[in-house]
Amino acid sequence: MTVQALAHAPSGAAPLAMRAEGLCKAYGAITVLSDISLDIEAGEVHAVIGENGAGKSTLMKLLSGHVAPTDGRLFMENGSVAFAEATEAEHAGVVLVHQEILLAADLTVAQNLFLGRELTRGFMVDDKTMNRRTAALLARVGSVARPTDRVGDLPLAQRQLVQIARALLEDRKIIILDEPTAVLANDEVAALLEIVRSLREQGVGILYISHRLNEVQALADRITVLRDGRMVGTWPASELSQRRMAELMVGRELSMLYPEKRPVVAGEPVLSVTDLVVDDGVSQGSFSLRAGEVLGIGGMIGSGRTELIEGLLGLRPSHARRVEVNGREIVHRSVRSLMAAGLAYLTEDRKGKGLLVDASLAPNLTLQALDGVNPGVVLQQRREVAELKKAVSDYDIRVRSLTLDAGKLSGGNQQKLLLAKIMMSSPSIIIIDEPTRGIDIGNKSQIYGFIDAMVRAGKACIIISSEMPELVGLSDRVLVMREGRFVAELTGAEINEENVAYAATTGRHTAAAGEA
Amino acid sequence: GHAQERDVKIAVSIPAATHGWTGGVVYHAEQAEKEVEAAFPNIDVIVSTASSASAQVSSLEDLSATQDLDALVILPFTSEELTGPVEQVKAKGTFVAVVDRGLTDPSVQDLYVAGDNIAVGANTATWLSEKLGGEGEIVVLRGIPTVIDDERIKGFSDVIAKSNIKILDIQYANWNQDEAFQLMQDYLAKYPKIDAVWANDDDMLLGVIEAVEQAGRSDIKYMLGGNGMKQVIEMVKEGDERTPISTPYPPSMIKSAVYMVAGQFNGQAPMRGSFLLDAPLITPENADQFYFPDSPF
Amino acid sequence: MTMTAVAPATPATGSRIRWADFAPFIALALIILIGTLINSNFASHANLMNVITRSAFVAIIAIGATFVIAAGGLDLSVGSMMAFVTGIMIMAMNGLAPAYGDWAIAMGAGVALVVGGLCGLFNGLIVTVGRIEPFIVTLGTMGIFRAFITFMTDGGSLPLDRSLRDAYRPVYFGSFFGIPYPVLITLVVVLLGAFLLYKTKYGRRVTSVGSNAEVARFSGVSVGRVRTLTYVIQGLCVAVAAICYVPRLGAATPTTGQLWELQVITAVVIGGTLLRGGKGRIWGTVAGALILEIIANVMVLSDLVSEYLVAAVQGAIIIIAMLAHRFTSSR
Amino acid sequence: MTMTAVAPATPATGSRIRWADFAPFIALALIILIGTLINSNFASHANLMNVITRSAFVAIIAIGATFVIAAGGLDLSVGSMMAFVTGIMIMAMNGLAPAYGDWAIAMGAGVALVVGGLCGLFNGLIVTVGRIEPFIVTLGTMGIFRAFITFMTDGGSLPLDRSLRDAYRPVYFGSFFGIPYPVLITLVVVLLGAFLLYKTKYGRRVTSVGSNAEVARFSGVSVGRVRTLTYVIQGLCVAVAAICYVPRLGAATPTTGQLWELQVITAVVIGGTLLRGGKGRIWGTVAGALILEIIANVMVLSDLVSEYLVAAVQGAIIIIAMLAHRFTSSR
Ligand SMILES: Nc1ncnc2c1ncn2[C@@H]1O[C@H](COP(=O)(O)OP(=O)(O)OP(=O)(O)O)[C@@H](O)[C@H]1O
Ligand SMILES: Nc1ncnc2c1ncn2[C@@H]1O[C@H](COP(=O)(O)OP(=O)(O)OP(=O)(O)O)[C@@H](O)[C@H]1O
Ligand SMILES: [Mg+2]
Ligand SMILES: [Mg+2]
Repeated sequence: MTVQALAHAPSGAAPLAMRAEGLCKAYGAITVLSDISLDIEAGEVHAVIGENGAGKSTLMKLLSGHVAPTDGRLFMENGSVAFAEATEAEHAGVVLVHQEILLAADLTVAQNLFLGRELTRGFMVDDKTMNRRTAALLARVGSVARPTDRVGDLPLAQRQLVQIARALLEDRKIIILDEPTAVLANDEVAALLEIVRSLREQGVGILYISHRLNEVQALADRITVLRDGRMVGTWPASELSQRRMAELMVGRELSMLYPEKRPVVAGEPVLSVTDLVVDDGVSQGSFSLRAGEVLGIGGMIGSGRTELIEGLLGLRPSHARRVEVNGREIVHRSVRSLMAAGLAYLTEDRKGKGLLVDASLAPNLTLQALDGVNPGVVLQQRREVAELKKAVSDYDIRVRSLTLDAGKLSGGNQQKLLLAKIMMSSPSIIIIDEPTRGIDIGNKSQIYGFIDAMVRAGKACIIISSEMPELVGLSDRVLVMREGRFVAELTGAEINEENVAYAATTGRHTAAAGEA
Repeated sequence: GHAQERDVKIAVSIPAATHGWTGGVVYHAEQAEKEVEAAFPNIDVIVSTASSASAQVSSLEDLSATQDLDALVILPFTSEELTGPVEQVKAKGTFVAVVDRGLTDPSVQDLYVAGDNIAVGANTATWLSEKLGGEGEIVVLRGIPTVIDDERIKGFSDVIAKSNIKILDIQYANWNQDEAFQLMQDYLAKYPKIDAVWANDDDMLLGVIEAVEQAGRSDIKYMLGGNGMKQVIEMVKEGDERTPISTPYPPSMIKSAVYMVAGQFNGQAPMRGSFLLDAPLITPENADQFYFPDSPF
Repeated sequence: MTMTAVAPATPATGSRIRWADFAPFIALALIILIGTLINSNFASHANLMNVITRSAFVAIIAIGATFVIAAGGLDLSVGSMMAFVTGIMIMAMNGLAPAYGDWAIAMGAGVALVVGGLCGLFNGLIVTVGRIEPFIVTLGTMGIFRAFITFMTDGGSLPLDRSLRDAYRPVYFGSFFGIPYPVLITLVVVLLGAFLLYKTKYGRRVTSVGSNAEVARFSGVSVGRVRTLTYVIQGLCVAVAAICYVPRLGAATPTTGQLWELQVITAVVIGGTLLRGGKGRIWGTVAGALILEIIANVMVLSDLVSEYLVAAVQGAIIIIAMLAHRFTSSR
Repeated sequence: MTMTAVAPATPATGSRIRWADFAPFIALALIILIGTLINSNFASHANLMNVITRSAFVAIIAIGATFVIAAGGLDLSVGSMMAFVTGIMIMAMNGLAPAYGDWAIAMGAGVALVVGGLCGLFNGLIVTVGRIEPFIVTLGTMGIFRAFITFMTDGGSLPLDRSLRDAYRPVYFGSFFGIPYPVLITLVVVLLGAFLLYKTKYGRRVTSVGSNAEVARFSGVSVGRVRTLTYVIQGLCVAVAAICYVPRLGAATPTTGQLWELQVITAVVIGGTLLRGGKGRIWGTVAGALILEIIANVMVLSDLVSEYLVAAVQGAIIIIAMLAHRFTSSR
């Protein structure tokens, strides 16, 4: 093999940190990526965008040695490299922050950060130093977690920040961030973007994947677009507007993102919750939801929104004075009784609580609505397949084989499968925690449209979202939570990002990410 | 494969070597196989061990389905459970020799070489009761809950019941040295005065002795076992004060049975009927006849 | 820059053939082949029938274990439970025999099913309501059931009333068109098991609970109820095995069913079910039970190893079989 | 816009005390208390020393098992392995005694450690390189080791040479400032184990592998090597237990160490280590071993139950202890 020196970037200034040539990846007969070539300069933010399932995560795994390419080559400054393992890539200075959380749940934050490269003094692990350095890194990424917290006890967002902190532990040449902001809210996002900028200044090459095109525009120097496993091209960021990015991703013109606001119709209350207390007051509140309404619940990460809803559904220990659904009191609150009453809940933790990653698509799709799809005792397998095909087309789930395990879908397609799953039981009230987490822009509008249509049909919807524009764009009414309590209710014209952010932080105005 | 000229097939079905005594049985069965096959070129002995009653039935089925058995020598796991299956083997015209535990239906047995577990218990009890003058407090260790154990305990306690001796405690130690050691330690902690211990089996006796020695208890006058294990017979021979006797329950009875069966396929007088091995006390005087230095047991 | 229109790929529906799924059957075929080579009598009708009939107990119990394991549980108590159920059944039959004659058999069998189901329910409730490791719970109940049967037999044995023997014998020794009843019963249990696990909603829930209990809970599956029921199914299977078992030996003893739990779990795992749950292979389990029984049979038929080493060879064969399976089906 | 004032929740600082971590010690204290109440002899120095000394074997082996289980494995072969190592060691000592006198003991102990380590390595390699369920692998080797010791003893017993007994006896029966040697040895093993698991890189990796093998692999941990080593540690612990064990009865028999594997795993689980891995509680394991031994001791000392039911009560106590633990420490 000839060792080729890495040529300098055409732009001249910065040296190339890495170059990929003709990368291909196939799983069996399924080709996921074909002929991808791109380069990363030192000190640039190179964004990679594309629809769900376009192959972004797979490409990142190839670049970081987590997965071996079926064809193609990688070059770094001293020639051709082939990473047999992720650790080899890390030694070469390339680290990937996964889209999915990959941490050992039983270990503490510090133990996770230093896993595989523990600091020692003599024979002993030097927990003191490791905890200290961890604390510093956590502060840097804006995490409130402590070094000695067990990772399994942390909320999703904190875990994501821990993952990012782990990538910053050592000096890197290239840091790959795969949808790092998907589970973060504005504050954390802003902090993260700052970190990325400062890394760029230090000459680190950054590959950045996000479906939030405003972030991409605010941050990226160059943008590579993937579609269906192929390169569409690479452009300087200054040449692309957000709309153009979206068009390149989707390959067609896009319609309006948010549906037009409906006239507010004050229907009958369909859900009313009085004095719900979750797990000794971690989270508590009373609220109600009317037919034909989209109720948004806003707040910072860790404000207790997820806990409140999971408590309501009896998924966490909780008690309530009274819960009524469609005018009938629910005496024994449980997922089952509430689902029977017409509620459906889409979790934010799709791998941990949403999908059976080891099972194929059909069992996942029908798990919740098993009784609806199969009226008798016996499974109607033909009907299940029919339902799956329908869901795949209705929700535009990009999957190359229907017998694939759900865990092998791309992140966004997992989210769509999950949405299809909870809709299987034709609920009259849906509660969605982070509805478009990891969903590409093209499909977002589709999901929004979908919610809109549902509500127009007289159903009701609660949306928990950390994405401000989404919350504001969709909601007819917004409740804001802070420290486990409702602190504000916004209606009509009050619903704007300023007010939500203000209520969520009490007086502390926060600049939303990527806003000009 | 076996030599073609071996046209007489004798199957030997015995329990697997799970503890000392059954270990002895397996040893003697294998010895018998070697010796008989060497002595009689026309006889093929097939030894098969089984770890449970149901496994023994399985191996009987296997043997009788695949081999044309002329004779079966069996030491049944339990009488009840093996009676039916052995009956089926006999129905094919196989000569049946039963060792140790008689079948529930004695008509199935052509030959019965019997150990007498009740006598093992009873004889020990008689001796002990005599030595203690019909008074005292003793503790007893049981084996694995099976018929053998049950019979020995019954033989022992029936005799003891006729005296003024009190059985302070009786617990299972599973014919296991270790468990016997631990159980004895606990007995010692529980009862400040014990006159004698009966361990029902020499394997367990060894554990008992170790525990008593460690505790340095001098109140215990006798520690008795049963089965005639090599090490214990050595002690008897040396005139041990606290273990002056044992009761033979020789695992070699399996060998005797194989020999008796082999004999009749070589023109010797047909052997039928019951041969009851009694359980005489092994004492320092007669210990030599029960001592087999090469036996593992 | 060109915009290429990419036709959306139509997803393939056909199910792929997974070699690993066939591994237990290939292993079974291989062991039968080896048996035939080692001893010409192995393949005789009588011998094969014996072996298959005999594997019925472990196979039937292992069907239940497949459910328990697929749902992420474990049951170490099956051997003792089988002894206990056998004991209760014999006592019931003996008690009923004077009044009801041969009907006592059917009534005793009914009692066995009820008791088996209740034993399973007990295990299941402690595991699910008490939220304790199934390993510990069933290790505990293993001791409990074993002690009960020891108590019931007074450390000796508990024989079936002679008057019932002749009427009951055919359940193990009889056959229907040449197929022994235990084999027929196993077949029924297997078909029911396969139907329940693969074709019903309950089966779907069992595997989903084993795959990820949290996801199942969030999807409205009553995880506790589904898990508890797997133990009840296990208990019922144990009872069916006990019903087939009694006519064979005609008695219950404190050693009845000893260490069967290990055989049962081995059969399930050899059959391709993962111990961590989420997947159950009913037919594989049956193959696993047959493999174990045939290995034991071949060991008896061949005179190759010292009696002391039979257990070693059996252990080694199982490991080698699993290794072969791993490296042929690799990935 | 309506704004409600909210009192800022005080964030909890400092690491929370987890009650569950203390559960095994509380249970231990409770059982000691009950023992004292039931029988006045229980608390006697002699009895307590006996019980503690006796629990040394299970405790030492269970320390090894804590590593194996924390790394997500399981070892069912420890009881048989212990018997096998004991056998080899006695043979080595007997062989060396004529030439080296009492030095043969030390040399035999060395042999035991090597053999134990190799047995563990064997288990470990089959599990990791062969990628087979540890349950099945060690069930297989359990049969293999047991058969070897049966073979070595010819089914009988393999006694230690008389000439070595006196020199070797103190290792079990002797004491140092009133503390029996086996207890001291256990203490050393426990301290080493705790150091290794909690204070070294290797220990960190053991728990990481048990918690999430995939993450560990991405982080550059050689999952296979770490796992294999846990089995080697297990083997070494078994050897240490064997070294303490031989002077007690001076012989190896086919029943040596029978069913210890279940006791060992129970001790580990009672001690708070999760069977699914990711966590190891060395001190809890020691408490677990003591609890088991004390329960057995109390059962004998008390006159409460029929001899037939002792096992039932033991099983029940373990389940009840776990239930109590569950409902006091809640989640
Ligand atoms: N660093 C932390 N350590 C421990 N507990 C935390 C931490 N951060 C948050 N929590 C707990 O998590 C609870 C809320 O988490 P939850 O996921 O319900 O919030 P959320 O508002 O839904 O945020 P998200 O946007 O992440 O879903 C808080 O009430 C707090 O008790
Ligand atoms: N192990 C696998 N086997 C088969 N197909 C796979 C496997 N892993 C990924 N795929 C497929 O590869 C395609 C690309 O997935 P990838 O995760 O790279 O998408 P992505 O661009 O990151 O999408 P998203 O925005 O939703 O995260 C998907 O169709 C997915 O189903
Ligand atoms: Mg992705
Ligand atoms: Mg949340």
